[in-house]
Order: sequence, then C-alpha cells, then structure tokens
Amino acid sequence: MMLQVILAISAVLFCFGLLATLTRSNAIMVLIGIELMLGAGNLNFIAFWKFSTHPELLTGIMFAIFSIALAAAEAAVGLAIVIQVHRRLRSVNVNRATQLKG
Amino acid sequence: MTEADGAGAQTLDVSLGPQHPSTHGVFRMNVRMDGETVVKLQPVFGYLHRNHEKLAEGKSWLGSMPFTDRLDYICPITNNWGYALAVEKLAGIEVPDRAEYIRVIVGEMTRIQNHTAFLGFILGDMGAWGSALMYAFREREKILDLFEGLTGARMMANYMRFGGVRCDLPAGWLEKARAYIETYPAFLDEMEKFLTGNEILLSRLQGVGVMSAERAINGGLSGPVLRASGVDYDIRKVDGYGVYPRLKFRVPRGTVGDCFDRFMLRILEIRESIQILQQAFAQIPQGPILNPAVKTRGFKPPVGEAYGRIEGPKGELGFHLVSDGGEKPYRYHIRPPSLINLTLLEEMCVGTKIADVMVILGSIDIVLGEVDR
Amino acid sequence: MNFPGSGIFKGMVVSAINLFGSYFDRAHAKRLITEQYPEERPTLPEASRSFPFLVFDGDPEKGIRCVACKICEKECPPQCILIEQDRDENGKLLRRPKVFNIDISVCMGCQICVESCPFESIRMDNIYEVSSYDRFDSLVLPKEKLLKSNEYYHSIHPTEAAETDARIEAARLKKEAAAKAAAQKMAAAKAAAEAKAAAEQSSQPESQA
Amino acid sequence: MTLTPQTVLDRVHAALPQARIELLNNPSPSGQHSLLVHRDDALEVAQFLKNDPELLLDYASNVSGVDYPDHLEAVYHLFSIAQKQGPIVLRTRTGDRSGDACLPSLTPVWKSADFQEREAFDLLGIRFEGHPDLRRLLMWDEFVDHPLRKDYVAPEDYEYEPTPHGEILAKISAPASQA
Amino acid sequence: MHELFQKIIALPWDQAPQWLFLIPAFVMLMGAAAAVMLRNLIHCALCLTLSFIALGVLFMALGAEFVGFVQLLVYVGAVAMLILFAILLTPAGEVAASNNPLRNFKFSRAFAAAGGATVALLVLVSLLGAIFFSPHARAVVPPAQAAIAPVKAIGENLLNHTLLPLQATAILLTAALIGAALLAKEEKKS
Amino acid sequence: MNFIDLLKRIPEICKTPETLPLEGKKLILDFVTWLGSLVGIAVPPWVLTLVNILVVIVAIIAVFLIMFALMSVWERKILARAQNRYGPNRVGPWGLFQPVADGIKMLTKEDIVPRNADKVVHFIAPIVMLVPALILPVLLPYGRGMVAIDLSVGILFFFAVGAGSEVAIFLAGWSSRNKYSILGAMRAIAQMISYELPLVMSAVIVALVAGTLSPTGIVEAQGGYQFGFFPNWFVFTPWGFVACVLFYFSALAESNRSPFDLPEGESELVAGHLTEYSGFKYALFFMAEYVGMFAINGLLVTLFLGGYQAPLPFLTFIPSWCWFFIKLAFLAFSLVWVRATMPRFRIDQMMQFAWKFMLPMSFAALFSAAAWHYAGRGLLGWGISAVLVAIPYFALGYFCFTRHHSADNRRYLFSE
Repeated sequence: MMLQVILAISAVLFCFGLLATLTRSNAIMVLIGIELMLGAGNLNFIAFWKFSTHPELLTGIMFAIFSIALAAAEAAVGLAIVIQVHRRLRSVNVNRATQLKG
Repeated sequence: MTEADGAGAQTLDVSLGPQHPSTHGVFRMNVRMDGETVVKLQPVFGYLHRNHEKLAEGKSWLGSMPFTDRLDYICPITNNWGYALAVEKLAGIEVPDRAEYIRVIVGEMTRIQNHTAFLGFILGDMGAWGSALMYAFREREKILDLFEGLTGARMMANYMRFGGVRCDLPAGWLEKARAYIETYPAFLDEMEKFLTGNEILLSRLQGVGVMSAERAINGGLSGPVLRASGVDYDIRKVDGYGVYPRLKFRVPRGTVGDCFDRFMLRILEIRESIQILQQAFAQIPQGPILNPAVKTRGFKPPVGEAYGRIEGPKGELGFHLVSDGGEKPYRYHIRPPSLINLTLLEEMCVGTKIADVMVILGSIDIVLGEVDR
Repeated sequence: MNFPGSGIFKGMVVSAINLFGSYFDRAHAKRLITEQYPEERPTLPEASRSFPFLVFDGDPEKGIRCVACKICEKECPPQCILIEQDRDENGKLLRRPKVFNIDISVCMGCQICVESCPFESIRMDNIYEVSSYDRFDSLVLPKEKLLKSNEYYHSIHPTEAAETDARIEAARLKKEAAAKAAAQKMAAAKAAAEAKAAAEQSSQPESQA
Repeated sequence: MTLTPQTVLDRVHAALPQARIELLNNPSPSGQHSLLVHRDDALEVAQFLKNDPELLLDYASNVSGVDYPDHLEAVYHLFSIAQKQGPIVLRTRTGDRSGDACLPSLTPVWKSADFQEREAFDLLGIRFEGHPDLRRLLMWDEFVDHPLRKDYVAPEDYEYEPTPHGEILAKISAPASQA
Repeated sequence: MHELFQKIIALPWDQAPQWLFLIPAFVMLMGAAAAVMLRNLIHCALCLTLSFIALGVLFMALGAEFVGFVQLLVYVGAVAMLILFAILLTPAGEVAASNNPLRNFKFSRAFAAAGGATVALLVLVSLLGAIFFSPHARAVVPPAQAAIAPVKAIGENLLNHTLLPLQATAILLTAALIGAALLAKEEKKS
Repeated sequence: MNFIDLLKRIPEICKTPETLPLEGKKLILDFVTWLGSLVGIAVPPWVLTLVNILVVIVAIIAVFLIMFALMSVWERKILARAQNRYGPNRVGPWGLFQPVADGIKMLTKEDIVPRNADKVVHFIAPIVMLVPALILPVLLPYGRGMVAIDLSVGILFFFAVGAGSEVAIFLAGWSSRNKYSILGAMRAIAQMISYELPLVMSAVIVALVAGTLSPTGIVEAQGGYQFGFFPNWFVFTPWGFVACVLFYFSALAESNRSPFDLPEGESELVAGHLTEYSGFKYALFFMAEYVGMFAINGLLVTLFLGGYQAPLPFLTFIPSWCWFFIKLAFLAFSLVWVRATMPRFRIDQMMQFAWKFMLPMSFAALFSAAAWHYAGRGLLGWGISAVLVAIPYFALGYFCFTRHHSADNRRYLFSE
C-alpha cells in the first residue's frame, strides 16, 4: 500500500506541475512547472527503488541522480533563454515569443 | 523600482546620499544604473550650504577669516592663506619674510596631513575596515597637535592675518616640528608597504575613472587631480607666491590619469612637501611676523577687485574679492577646488561600477564644507 | 620577491606588526596614541583656546578690566557677545559692564574679540568640559561665570599673560608718568600761577601802596 | 608672448574687429584689469581666446557673478595652462538687474564654468543662455529668490528655531530700546 | 493513571513509524500548490523552494539520503536561486501587458486556464486510476526491505556500471554551462 | 545505582580530560535513569534517546553561542589593536561584558519594518538564516568520538544545508523593498553561487584522497605523524595547502567576510540586505553569520587542519577537543586579521577571481591530489604535486592580476 501512496503523491505533484505549465503564460512559471514534474519523476524513481526486489542494485537511485543533473542543466539553459527572450521582447510571456512560428 | 528607459535597457535609479556612508558628508548623487553599471550620474549639492559668501558681505574683512577655516575643515590653514593672499593682493600689502616662511611651513604641513588623511579615506571608500584610516589619523593627529601648540586649535586655526600671521612660533615649536617631520618618511614607507602593493587595491584603482589631460584642463580640474592626468601645473611654481621660488621642489605628474595615479600622486606630493619643509626649517629668518601698517580694526582696502589663488592641498583655492572701499567686502567669492573638481565626476563615472563611483569620488578628495560653502 | 599575492602578504605583515606592536607600546608614543579620556586628561599646549573669559585684577567687582566699550561686540564674527553698560544711581553711564553675556553655543573660539580688545580685558580660556543638558540658559555664560582672575590667566597662558601684564604695566607707567608730568606741569603751572598771583599780590599792595 | 589685458585686447581686435570689447581699469593695487565684452559677442570671443595659438586661454579657473546697483556681471578668470600665464579677467554684463538678466553661457567653451554658472544663476539670478543644465545648484528647487542679491531680504521666521542666540540678536539689532 | 503512563512509555517511540514520511510529503504538496497558484512570482519561487526542501527530506525519509542531499544542494542551492535571479532580471513591464495579442479575446485567457486545469485534472484522475486500480499495480509488491543506499556503493556504481552516462552527463553539464553563459551574454550594442 | 555513586564519578571523569564531554553526557544519562528509579519506573530507552539528543543540542548551541559572544568582543579588540586603538574596554573587565550590553541594546531596540515591506517574508528571513547556521555544527567532530551525527554523507550535508542561508539573504533583501537591499541580495547570491564551486571542489579533493565523505573519517585519515613528528594533515601537502587556501577564501566569501563583504559593503550599499533590519532581527542575522562562520571554519579545520589531532606527538596529552577549538580560534583570529588589512573587491573582480582564478586553481589542486595519490606519498609524489599546483598558480596569477595591475608599470614624471 505504501508504494501506491507515494505514487499517488507523486502523481499529484506531477499534476501541479502540469497545471502550472499549461495555465500560466509566464515563461518562468512554465519552468517552475517543469521542475515540479521532474521532481515527481524523481520521487517515482526513489519509490520504485525502495520497493524493488533488488534495492542493492541502486538503479532507481542512479536514475534520480542523473535526472537531477539533467534538471539542473535544463534550468540553467531554460532560464538563460528566458532572460534573452526578455531582453529582446521586453516580456516573458510565452504567447509573445512567436517569432519562430514562421 | 526599476524602469525601462528609451534605449531599452532595464535601469535602476538610486539616490546615493545625502545620508550615505561614503559620500564624505552630505553629498548626494542620483545614479542611474544598468545592473551595477552606472549609466548616468547627477551630483546634487547644497545640503551643507551656509551661504558663506553672503555672510562675508555682512562682516568685516577680518571677520571672514575664521569662517574660511570651516570651508575645507581638513586643511583650514591653507584656506586662511588663500583669503589672506587675496586681500593682500587687493590692498597691496607686503608680508614680512618670517611670516612667509611660517606660512609655508604650516601650509605644507597642512598639505601633508590632508594627503595622509586622503590615503585613509580612499581605503575606507574601498571598504577596508579602517586600518589605513587609523594609521593616517594617528599621524595626522600628531600634526594637529603641533597646530594646536601654534595656533591654539587643532582644526579651526584662524591663523593668518592680512600682512602676516597672528602669532609667532612658540619656543621650541620649530624643533618639535622638525623632529616630527624627520620621522615622517618612515611612516610613509610603512604606509606604502601596507597599500601600494596590495593586489586588491591595485585592481580597484588602476584603470578606474580615467581622465585625459585635455578634458581635465577643460573641466577645470586642479591640484593633484589635474596633475594625475599628466598636466604639469602647480600654482606654487606658476604664480610663485610666498617664498616658494626660493625653495627647491619637484612637481610630480601622472601618465594615465586614473584613480591610482591620483592616489600615488598624493604620496609623491607628501615626499616633496617634506623636502620643502626641511628647507624652510633651515632657512626661516628672524624678524617681524606681521606687517605693522595693517590695522586689526577698521581695515579698509582700496576700491577695486582682486583674484588671489593658492595651491591648496585639494587644488586651486581662489578668492575673488570686490571692494567698494568700505569695512565690509562688496563681493566675496570663493573658487572651491572640491566643487570644481566634481565637474567631471559624471564623465569619470559613467560606464564604471557602482563601487567605483565611491572610489572615484574618494580619489577626487572632496570636503563638503567647501563644496557647499 | 614578487609572486602573485605578495602585496597582500606584505600588507598582512604590516597590520600584524601594528597589532602586536600596540601591545608593546606602553609609552603611548608611536602607535597607541588614544587618550583614555575620563581617566587621562590631555595636557593642553599653552596656546590652546576654547572660549573667551573676562580678566579681573584682584577684586571681581572693582578690578574688572572691561570698560564696556562694545568693540568686541561689534567685531565678533558670529555676534555672540551682548554687553550692556552699567549706570550709577543717577543714570550716568559707568565705564564697566552691567551685563556681559557670551553665547558659547554660537561662539566659535576665533579669538578676534581678544585681538580687538584695547583694554586687555577679554582673553581665551582653555576649558573643554562645557556640555550641559540644556541648550539654552546654561550655554549663555553671564558676567559672573566669565569673570576669572588674572592669576588664573597666568596659570593657563603664562607667556601671554606675562606679556599682557608687562604691556599693562608699561601703559600704567606711561600713564603715571604722563599723569606725573601733567601733575608736575599743573603743579608748575599752579606754582607759576601762584607765584604770579603772589607776585601780583605783592605787587598790588605795592601799587596800592 | 606675455599675456596682459592689453595684448589680449589687441589680438582680439585684430582677429575679430566687429567684437565689442573694451578694457576696464581696476584701481586696486592688484592691477588685474579686465576685459569687458558685450554679451552678444562673448561666446565668439571666448572661443577665440581658448583656441588662438598665441593666447591659449584654456583654463577658466573662476567664474563669479557680481551684483552692481544697475547691472549684474559674470567675471571669468582665465588662465593659460599651456603658457602658464594669467589671469586674464573677462567680464560680461547684463542689461539690468531683473528683467534683462541674461548672459551667454561659456560652458560650451570651458566645461569648468558649468557649476559656477549654475551657482551664479542660483544665488544671483543671472540666466545663462546656452547652459546645458541650468538648475539651482545650492538652494533647493522650490526656492524663489536669489540670496546673494544686494536687495535680498531674508525672511524673519525662516526655518525658525529658538536659540538663546536669537534673543541676543534681537537685543543687538535694537540697541535704542536698551538705552 | 499509572498504568496508562506505563503504556504510553511502552510504545515503540524510538522506532520512526512508517507514516512519518507523510509529513514532508504534505509540506511538499502544499508548497507545490502554493507555487502554482500564487500570483506574486517571488512568492511562487519561494514556495517552490520550500517544496524542493520538503522533497529532499522526503527522499531521505525514504532511505535515499544521498539523493536527498543532492536534491537540496542542486535544487535549493542552485535551481531555486537561478529562478529567483531570473525573476528579478525579467520584471514584467507594462509594454508586455498592453501588447498582449491574447488580450483582445477577453475570455481566451480564462478559457485557456480552464482548459489547462481540465487537462491536468484528467491526467491526475487517470494516473490515480492507474496507480490504484490497474491490475498491474495490484500485483504483489514485496514488503519494503530496509533499503539503504550507502555512499560508497553509489560511487562505485557511478564509476563502474554507469560510467558512460556519467561522462555524457558531464559533457551535457559543461555544454549547458557554456550554452547558458553564451545565451545570457549581453550582445554588444552596435 | 544511587546518587552517591554518581557524585563519586565526577572526580573520576575530571581526571580524564580527553573524554570529558563524552563522560559528562553519560553521567547525565545515568542521572536521568536514577531519577526514574526514584519515581519507581524503569526509564524507557526513548526517554534516554530524547535526553541524549537534547544534551547534544543544548551543548552545541551553548558552545557556539558563547563563542559568538566572545568572538564579537574579541574581534573588535583585535581589529582595534591592529588599528592602534584600544577597542571595547568600558563594560566589565577588558570589555568582556560588551556582548551582554550589545544583547540588551539589540533586544530593547525598536523593531522597524518598512511600510512597503513584504512583512511575512521580512519576518521569516532571519529565522531562515539562523536555522541552517545552527544545524551545520552538528556534524563536526569536536574530539575523539565527539560528533553529534556521524553522517556518511557529512560533507554533502554541510553544503546542502548551507545553501539555505543564500535563500535567507535573498528573502531579507527582497522583502525589504529597498534598492540597496535588493542589490545586496543579488550580490550575495551571485557571490555564493560563484564561490560554492571552489568551496565544494576543494572539499571534493579531500574526499578523493581520504576516500570518504564522513568528517570523522577524514579526520582519522589525517592521524599519525611523518618521521615521528610531522603531522599528516592535508594542509601540509602541496595540493592540500592550495585547496586549504582556496577553501579559506571561499569560506570568507560564503560567510560574507571582508574582503568579500560586498553584499553588505557599507561604502556602497549602506548595509546591503541588512539595511532595513533592526533590533532583534538584526541580532539574529548577526548571530547566524557568526555561527555559520564558525561552522565553515570548523569544516576547514576538519578537512585540512587535522580536526582534533594534535600538531606534535608530545602534545597529545592535551585533550583532542581542545585542539579543535584552538585551531578554530586561530582561524577566527586570522579572519579578523584579514579584515583589518584588506580593502573590498569590486563585484566584477570578485566574480572574475572566482571563475578565472579560484576554479582553475581548484582543478589544478584536484589533478595535483590525484598525482600525489598515485605517485606515492614520498618525495616524488610531493614534487610532482608541488609542480602541478605551482605552475598554474604563477600562470593564473600573472594572467589575472599582474598582467593588468601592477604598481611597477606606472611612471611618474617630475618637473623642477
């Protein structure tokens, strides 16, 4: 039962992230949502590791570590893009960044 | 808090002062910053304005002398000297030799203590926790003690009179002063060891607030700030007032014109001042100290006007006096070096960081009593 | 030796020398020059000045040198002196001040009153503990507080006081001499007059006779 | 060449014959005679003084405004750093003291005149035309009068603060009542 | 009374109960909810930081100490700070609001929000359904061993089994660092 | 067990200064058990656990707060003497009661909150600042066996929890709605992010050589003496010395001490993020900064200065925990000494120093440590390691400083 509870918590967290990503037009809020979803993913990795048959293999832990590293890289690049977009458009509204539409 | 200006940069307007730790008094700068870079700077004056010039028009000619002490309160004696010199020009008063030598001695000691204090102040502006300031004030204190022994007050000397000085040197004063000046180079060496090699200090001062010689002349800079930009102009040499033509000394000048040159120039000037003092101690004659033709009460210079100036520690200190032949000045105008050296503050500061503004301001070496008068 | 960071290293050495040096500086000569004020008091140089005071000789009422000429009141740059001349019961002006106030909240200790005083009456004191809880009355020094004896003057400014005394003495001698001369002259004149009168008298009877 | 007001005057006359400029005598022992230049020609003359290779008066040390009974004056003390000579005193005069109190600003020629002309504007009310930033320097912006004018009357209750000194001043200023 | 006291004392207080992890989980969800809902961006970021901290604590509570600390170090120390920095560097200007093309449609914003919320809710429902009701999830889960992850084992695992991913991550992080620096670099004003 | 037995143990404990704190703790636990026996109940283990935890918490907090109090007066004394002043000498003997006076002053001062401030955040910030600072000391080994929590990921724990203070400084600066505060907060964050890297890198080097992240393990790895007298501390190796200096400077920057006190640089930003704080909240910030400073210097002692190890074999009779605090006091003194000497960096120079000098140097030290590790700990390893750090040092020093700024590259002309 504990696994399900943790997974449910993770699902709720994921949906909060999704909500932020879908409803907010501010690019930084979108990034926050993505970070929350990644956190939910990490929680899943840890939960599956904890309740796996072979916790000593550390697979979930490894996944979580790499995922955190990726999230850090993503945040750095994403925020750099946001700042650059703001510099050009004077706005961080994702609806305004339509220049790539063609 | 933040606002977008026309150029599209995100800027921040900060009012540095009048209550700010490193504006050397009640000085205010309206700074517009892009991040930490200064894009616009507007000095605001007048927080210490006493209308000294108006006050002087209501007092006797001598009555303004103690007020000049309060202009640049770091070096009151040179202010006295500037005023006395201007009035002497206006009224055509001769000064006895001994008085001229005493003036040179106290004037150069004032220069030394001003520049020493400057070394401490600029370190304070750079954020050192007061060690250099305390060493500087320790030595300055000893000079002020000598001043107290001579003039009766540490700072508010009121020492010069038209046609001479107020009182003669007390017995033993000259020996004490000479003995003290002997020890000064050692202190200066220690100070240089403490400061000039320090990598942080070098990187804070070098290449900051660079001013070309041409702009410096056009902007009316004077004193060490002008000479740091590479202009060979020292009023002691050019005008040759007092007994300076009889004394041998060199005028240092910089080559780059940044804050470090201004800093080093003060050190070099102290060393030259020590040379001057040693010659003056050796040459000072006996004789009267005051021109007996000048009255203390009811002094009335003839009708006309005069501009007298001296090389003050901070730059050219000039007095423009207009007399209508009465007991009071008709017009009394001061050319304060601190104020006019600030003319180019914005030019020096734009493009530097906010921390550099403080260092540049410190390197100009202003005193608000003189800026606002 | 100029490795990167050597300047900082040298600076550290200097501050360490000052740090430990200050503990071996009991003589208060080179490094530690702070005076521990309430316990230690500064020895003021003779020239030291703070606020003016009035000198009297002998008796504070009779020996007051000030004659209420109001020159210092006029010359004082911040105008902090107030003088009222005394009058006798008949309303005749006397040559002494009834009120002599100096507002030391305004006085800047410039010594111009001292220089302008033709009667060697006002002189500079060297007191420095004049703070008070009251901004108004206690900072206006009345005549009673300003009056200090010539001996006190001698104790704070010996050289200057001696010169002053010498000047006064010279002036007194000169005056006495002048008075004597005048008296002699008067006496001579009187004598001459008397002689003349006597002569006249003696001659009159002769003439009468 | 040695710069005296006369030589400068001759040079200016030679180069700018139309400029209205005259020599004003200074009776004081200082002997600093001055050149009075008409305000309409001042900027041109100033440019000439600064740039002429014989004069090179590149350093405007002091600028002061003077209030005379019927006009205001701006006095410039010029020096030549290149030749180490000076001062050459340059004066300009306003038409009258209130309505026509404008003078040309020499700040475009000598940047050092910037603050001092502002000060003269602030304290004496001389309007310098062509000044890049003519605001009050020492008094605050809301202040209306010009305190260095001879006819300025300080308001009695101005920033009134009771001091014992005030009482004394009052007694001094009214000596008749004591007597 | 005394017996009750004895009974309370006899409870296994020194063993952390299984459900204790629910506390950080609750804090984390509250933080996340606040981060999503609040209007003030800085408050959002601060709540997000709180959520990250709680998530790290949750990891530790689940036995993954190392991951928990890494989470704290990376997210609180770096990512949250970057987000705060980015918020301060990109103030919402007036220009942006007035030129918003979506502003012409009064309802479009509300509509978009409602749509997003619906999607999120649907995802949540389906996820919860999958977790609790799918036959796969009902498969027997082995009871939790006292799973711990010793640092040494993690280190050895990183350098033995996952060396290639580790190096790839290193390259990725370097690339991200340089890329971010280049992206955020201000262009020279011509 | 009875009370007399407990009392009898006190002199015994005092005879063994080495384990004095540990034995004292045991005594307290026994005392609790004895108290339970008085009431007539067997004290259950959880009570003992609780008491155990409480004793440790109280001890650590008490020790660090006392150190903070002493430091605040000692710092002013040293600073004053370095500046040829007397320093505080009016309150109590040698001014020792100055912290008490300061405390009373701080507590009785009005707590001012700006009208526009974000009041909740403004209130929370000092608390957020203090909590990590008080958590950090738990993992330092103060003496043999004297560590509150012996975490296997101790070093990681330190940096993870320490990241909280950045958030607090940001909260303080942002919530004050003051331009100086927000500039100070931005500077603080930029500075901390930049210096976190060399800080962690130099700690990683030690972890690499010691093969553990546990502080106790690292201290144990530095035990023993070369040639019978030369301590095996990491600071006495070329790479260790470099890493130690890097760690020291990063620690200065992390704890906002001069010359890296830009966030509160009083000559530019008045007081940075602390501008709008007064009274007790300011005192909390002050306390947190000092405790954090002690903690990070304690980590430095642990990582490089051999923790509780005695410097010379014949000095081992002094208890190990004394050595820890002696080393900590020396570091605290050196901090004040540095503060008395140096002017402050400028923000861009500080960033350049971090990224262009400190970070490459920490990589160089990492390589050097690896070389030392594999070339053997003899003369060869020593030499290779020294060369590997010396070359980058001179090269970076030249390219970062000397090339741009030197007093020798200036000429001054003199005219007679």
